[in-house]
Amino acid sequence: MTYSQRLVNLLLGLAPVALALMLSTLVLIAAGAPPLEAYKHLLQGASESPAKIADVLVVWVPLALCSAGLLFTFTAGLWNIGVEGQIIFGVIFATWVARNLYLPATLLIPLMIVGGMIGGALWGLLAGTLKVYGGVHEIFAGLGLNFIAITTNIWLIAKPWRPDLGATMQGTDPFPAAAWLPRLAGLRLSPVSLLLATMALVVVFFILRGTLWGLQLKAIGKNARSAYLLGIATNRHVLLSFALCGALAGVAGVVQVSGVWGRNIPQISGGIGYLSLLVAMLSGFRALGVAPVALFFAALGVGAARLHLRMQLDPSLAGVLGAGLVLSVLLVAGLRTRLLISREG
Amino acid sequence: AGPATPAATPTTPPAPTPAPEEFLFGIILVGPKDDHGWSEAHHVAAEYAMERVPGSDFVVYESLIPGGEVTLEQVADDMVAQGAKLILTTSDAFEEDTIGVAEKYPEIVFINVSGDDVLTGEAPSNEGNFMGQMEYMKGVAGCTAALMTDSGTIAYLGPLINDETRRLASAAYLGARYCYEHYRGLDPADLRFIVTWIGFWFHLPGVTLDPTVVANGFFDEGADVIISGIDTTEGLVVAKQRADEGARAFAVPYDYIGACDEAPDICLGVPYFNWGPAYLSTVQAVIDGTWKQSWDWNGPDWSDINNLDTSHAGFLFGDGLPDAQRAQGQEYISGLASGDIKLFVGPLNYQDGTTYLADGEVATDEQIWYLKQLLEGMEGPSE
Amino acid sequence: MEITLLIRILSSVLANSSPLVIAAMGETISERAGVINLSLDGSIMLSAMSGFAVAYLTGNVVLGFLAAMMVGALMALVIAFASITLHQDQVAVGFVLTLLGAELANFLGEPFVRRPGPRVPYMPIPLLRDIPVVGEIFFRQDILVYASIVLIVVVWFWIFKTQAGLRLRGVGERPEAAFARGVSVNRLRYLYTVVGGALVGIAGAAYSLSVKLGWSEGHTLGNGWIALAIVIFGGWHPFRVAFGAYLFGVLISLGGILQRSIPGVPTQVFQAAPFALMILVLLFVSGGALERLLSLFPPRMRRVVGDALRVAPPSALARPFVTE
Amino acid sequence: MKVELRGIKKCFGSVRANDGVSLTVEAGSIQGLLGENGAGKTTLMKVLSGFVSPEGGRILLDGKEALFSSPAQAIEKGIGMLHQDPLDFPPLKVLDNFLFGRDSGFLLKRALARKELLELSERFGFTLDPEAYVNTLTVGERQQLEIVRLLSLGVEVLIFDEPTTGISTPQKATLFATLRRLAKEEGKSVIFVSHKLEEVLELCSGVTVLRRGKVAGEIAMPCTSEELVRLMFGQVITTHVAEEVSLGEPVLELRVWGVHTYRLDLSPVSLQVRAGEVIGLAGLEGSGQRLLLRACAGLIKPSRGSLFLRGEDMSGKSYQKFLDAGVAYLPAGRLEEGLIPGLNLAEHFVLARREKAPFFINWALARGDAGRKIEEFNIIGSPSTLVEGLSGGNQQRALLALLPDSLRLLLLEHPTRGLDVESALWVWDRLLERREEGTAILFTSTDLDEILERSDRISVFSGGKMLEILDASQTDVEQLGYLIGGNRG
Ligand SMILES: Nc1ncnc2c1ncn2[C@@H]1O[C@H](COP(=O)(O)OP(=O)(O)OP(=O)(O)O)[C@@H](O)[C@H]1O
Ligand SMILES: Nc1ncnc2c1ncn2[C@@H]1O[C@H](COP(=O)(O)OP(=O)(O)OP(=O)(O)O)[C@@H](O)[C@H]1O
Ligand SMILES: [Mg+2]
Ligand SMILES: [Mg+2]
Repeated sequence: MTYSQRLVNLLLGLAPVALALMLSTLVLIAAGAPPLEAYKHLLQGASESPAKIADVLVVWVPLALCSAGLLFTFTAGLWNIGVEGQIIFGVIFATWVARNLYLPATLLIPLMIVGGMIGGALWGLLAGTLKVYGGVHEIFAGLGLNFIAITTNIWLIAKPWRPDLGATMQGTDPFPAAAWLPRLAGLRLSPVSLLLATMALVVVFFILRGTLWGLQLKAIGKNARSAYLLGIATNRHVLLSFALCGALAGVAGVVQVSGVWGRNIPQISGGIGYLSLLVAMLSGFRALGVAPVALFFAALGVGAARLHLRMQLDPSLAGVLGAGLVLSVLLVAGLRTRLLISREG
Repeated sequence: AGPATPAATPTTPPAPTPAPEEFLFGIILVGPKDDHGWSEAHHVAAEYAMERVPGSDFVVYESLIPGGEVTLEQVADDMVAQGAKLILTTSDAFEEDTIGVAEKYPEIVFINVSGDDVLTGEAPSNEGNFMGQMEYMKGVAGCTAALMTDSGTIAYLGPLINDETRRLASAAYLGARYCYEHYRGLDPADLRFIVTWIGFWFHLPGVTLDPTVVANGFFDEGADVIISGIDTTEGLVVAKQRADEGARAFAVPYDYIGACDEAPDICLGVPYFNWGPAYLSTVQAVIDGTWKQSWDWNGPDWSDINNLDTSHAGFLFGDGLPDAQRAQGQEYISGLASGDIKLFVGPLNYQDGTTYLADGEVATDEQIWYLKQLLEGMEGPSE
Repeated sequence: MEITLLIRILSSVLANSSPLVIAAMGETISERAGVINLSLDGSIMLSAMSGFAVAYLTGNVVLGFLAAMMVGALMALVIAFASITLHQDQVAVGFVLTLLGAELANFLGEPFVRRPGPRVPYMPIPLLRDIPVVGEIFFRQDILVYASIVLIVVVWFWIFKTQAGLRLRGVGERPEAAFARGVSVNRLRYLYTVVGGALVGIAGAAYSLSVKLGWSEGHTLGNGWIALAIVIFGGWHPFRVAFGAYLFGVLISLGGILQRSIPGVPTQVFQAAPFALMILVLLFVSGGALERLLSLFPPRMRRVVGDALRVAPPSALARPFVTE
Repeated sequence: MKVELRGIKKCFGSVRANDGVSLTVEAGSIQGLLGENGAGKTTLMKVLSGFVSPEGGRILLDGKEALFSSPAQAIEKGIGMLHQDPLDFPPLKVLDNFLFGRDSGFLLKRALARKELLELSERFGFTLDPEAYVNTLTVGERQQLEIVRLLSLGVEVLIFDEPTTGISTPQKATLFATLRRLAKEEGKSVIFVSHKLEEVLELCSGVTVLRRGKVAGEIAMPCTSEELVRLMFGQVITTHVAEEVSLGEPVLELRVWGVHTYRLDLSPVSLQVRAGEVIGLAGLEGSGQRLLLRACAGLIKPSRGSLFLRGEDMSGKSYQKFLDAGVAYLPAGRLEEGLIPGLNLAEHFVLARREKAPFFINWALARGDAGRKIEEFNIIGSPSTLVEGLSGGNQQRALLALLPDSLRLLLLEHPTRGLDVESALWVWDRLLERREEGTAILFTSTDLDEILERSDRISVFSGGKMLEILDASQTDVEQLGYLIGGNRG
């Protein structure tokens, strides 16, 4: 590779970042806010103290879990937009375990995790079944099921799980202490959840890279008809990938409910499901990419809180930056292949 | 109203290191600070307190969604880091989280507005609760609606279903019954009072019913007055739209004193929270070091319910209410103030026909606070 | 009384569904040309916000609609560029734009939240408005509602009765053949995607300036997805698509009334109903469920019923066209 | 109109599809264009009809240089082409197809167009229903529609690219009559592209033969087929004569077995196939052969009757069970159904392995295995070559290499479609090796010669019916052609 080629590649690699920054700067100017100060707050808000960094990791955990799960469905060529609902069903199942089984933490927490995985997996399977046997595109199935999951959870919180005292739909009673993930002293971060997310990434990495099942999934994603003819049980694989993604999303739900909130609340999924789709896309659908990209998005989210507090700017700026970045990456990737073709041709 | 400049310039200058004599407090809002409803009422109260306590200032965090990426704890951390000594969390959806941060920062005072943790004993000693007594003002709202309805159908745009919202809707119904019977001389049994719950305090797309659609449905069903129980102003907006189209349509918004401004001519009045005095006394008490934990259900100042320095809840008549009816409304308020008119008084049945209050029985605070069902005569689900 | 209620509800449905109708027509023509504009939900949101903001600042509804149209067209242009010129996955680009549009709308729309602003004027049509029933339902509306009904007919006429419409269909069914017959496939695709996007933009402004006045965070969330599902349900045929939009309108409008008239059902059921219906209608028109339903018919009727209910997307939907 | 092509050049990457080709067609004549697969016939015709812009050379129409850069411009200049797969709009109606591309102003003038369409079809004896959807027409009818459409646009030169594949013998007779009429009575210039000698001999007044992108020779009619073969291939090809194979046990047995789908019903058939037997399925595309193959592979559930594989009733069993029982199916679209673009050869071999594989893949081993197969099957590529990077012939080789070693029943769709004669011979050699191992083979082809030559028995399909099972040695192309067209005479 010549020097100039390498330079071109570097520039193309940086171009999306520059484009996204340009977009958000324009947006900031349109909103009448000084962009530099905004970026400063964004950066500081995410990194100035160990507590802030721990906050970033708190957001990183569910994002990484969901994005890791999405690698299964993306590999199989599926747009599993229903992660949000799968998180919620993980929460619902875990909540049931926490409220109904009176066990010590060493038993209760693993059971909650298993329960969450089952809940998420079932909700994922439902979307998968609608896709495979009902012919409903997974985007619509997933999206519709997200809304249904949220309302189901709201009904549970408002009716069967309504606290005896206290009046509104604010959430269930706090779980018993045994159902709380242990936290690092003075921080909201639980080492257990960090471990879970890291493990998930490693396992997903190896499954997709090194196993026959991973290869078969990839084959389905690239050409399902050929894969079927080669003898791969495509339906079963697709369903399993939905279930696995749902299970990891369910774990994310457990982490949220027992590590962060300590009780079930109506909006517990908090948009992480949608965000994780962006993370998976930006990571190029690779487990190795998910960890840093999820960290970036988590930092963006946490930093945006500061932005709002100090500059009265809506935290949706973080979303603008994140989505803008993914869009820029898509556009630059397209431009790059175009450039290559026209140079060869 | 002329167009305002859409610049999002910070309303509060950043205060990185407060000088020793300065006092900083924080408010955390569940909606945007200019929602013309619940959150805006809190925001103006913070400004009220700030103006009256020299050297005080406040920071605000808007639209904190419980369960979102940004947690109350993070916001509180940041406010404490900025030097806030008092933090008000303005939704009972923040109850649990407020306990959490109150335990984390024992030297800071926290107020969870509309919560009851002090009452239930869950709150640490540095957390207090207060709430405005809205029931009577809702009664007035119901009264104005009854004074103006031609069709005999009044609609109540409800948020989610719980004790509080049931009692507010029922209070409105009782006010409407009273005035329908006593000022208009009509049989209250003929009054239709329909309630639809959207599912939350404001519209969450895909999760709640759309209040705009519900409000339109009310008018289609024959209602001509909408009493809003939600935090936002869709009821008023739709009523205005219908009135512009030539229909008879009125609305009674909620929460915020300025809520009528959006459509004054069809606004019958607004039952509002006046948080200013409570904010002021709390700020002052914290500065003076005299603050003590309490659960306050602050009522109106019956000598002048619209005295912004003393009354915690009020009712401001709107331009939509003609003078004659306004006088009757005023009469009703006076009756409530003097105690001649009781709002929750028997005989009253629950919706399922069981007795709530026997004949002549006046409800206790507790009976009002924990209302288990809507009242007989109201149409709409109780659960 | 019952009949008045019905008339009033139908009149409301007609009005409330008009943005859905307009957006679904826009999507229909861009998908007919072979391009999926998946960004609908975000496009509607951003254009609703921009339309309201401009109308609010200028006091002029028409300017608001123009701005919304431009925003919708611009979003569509990004999709067209990314998919037609750069051959990127339409679903990926559309999905990202959905999120971006929503976030941008929420961020830039902050200063306009819950401001009272101008609206599309109510315009009952003299004489016609007094026709019993029909007049009450159809001719006591604002201009936007009339426009949305006219649009259905215009789109149908355009697609099936004009030469340009034939080209549009050809480009989406078999671009190679259209090219062989002198059609600039990609130019047409750009054109229809952008025009479709402009319609989506109008739909956005229809919310904030007519059906759901004003702006608030997430003002129109979810409606774009429903519009997308309606296009599939409608089999890319304007009349059937419109039928789908009104069907949803009825369900959404009845939510509040049903909550009171069907006691014992959790209120949450009605809140989630539009999305449950979305899944159900797609289940209905898609292969699996329909085949099972058809097998209930006697064999001789299967073909006829199947042809009437089965929908097939334009053959070249989402497939880029490359000339040799 | 007299057409002259002078020194046309066109390359695709390193392939010189046309390397200085010249060709002359007189008005009122039918010129044949002959050549083996990949000789460059289609490319040359696409240059003439504006689909492909040449890198060199000139086009003269009636002696005047013509320049055009799109098919529409070519049609304006009077040149129209009928593609092998008619380039029309299957989901649209005949009338709309006819109208498409004619400038008729803002509105579609359907009444006018219908009249013209009916008049023109009548002139040629076609029966086209303007309201029918094109996807319900046969390939022959779609050709007729294209002819009528191009004529209505005032085309003077008509190019037919392999028009006889996929149509029945009676339709072929109609087509030839039409071509003659176009040339003789209407004075059009007709170019007839084919690689079938007898058709060219029957129809054309002159023939140009292409080989590897160059003109191998030009002959005026009449001439002998030996001369043409020599020009096409450079030598006379001796066709492989199938060895007598003794047939074994019955492998496949169908008992009053029928398939129902939305588009097509296959009426019940009974059939017995024995080990080592080759059965050719003849018929127009969409007549039911493909359905039979897919149902025999277990991909479609039959609506009635039963299917036995070596005596075992397979009714209701899944596709996987069929695979386990030694059935393999090779569809025609290689990159759509068969190979997986985006995966390399080594990955394909791992996926295709039928025996139980360990959970973790040993990539070193897998690459070694792939290397061996690649060598064995003469594939030009390496274990890490992505399949979409292979040439068509090599893709076909790869598909054959992916087949399991021991097979009972091999179902093939167009096994040599798009392959040149030599590659096709290689493919059949491999298939016949299988046959000697006792594998029964069912295959479809549009090439009746191939079917006649390779099969033991031939079953003919028409409109979803299996008409007859013939002994290959007792029939000829003529008889097959008539059966395919639905006639029994
Ligand atoms: N390429 C293909 N060609 C034909 N049919 C296919 C193809 N791919 C999938 N199918 C259909 O998928 C269905 C079964 O898929 P698969 O065997 O992968 O899943 P499964 O879990 O075994 O399903 P089941 O539970 O129905 O047995 C079959 O009915 C088959 O028709
Ligand atoms: N679009 C293309 N891209 C790359 N190579 C091409 C393209 N079109 C044709 N070729 C190559 O050019 C050569 C000539 O192809 P052409 O289609 O003209 O052959 P043909 O004589 O029509 O063959 P057949 O009898 O199989 O139709 C072949 O090697 C083919 O692979
Ligand atoms: Mg060819
Ligand atoms: Mg199976």
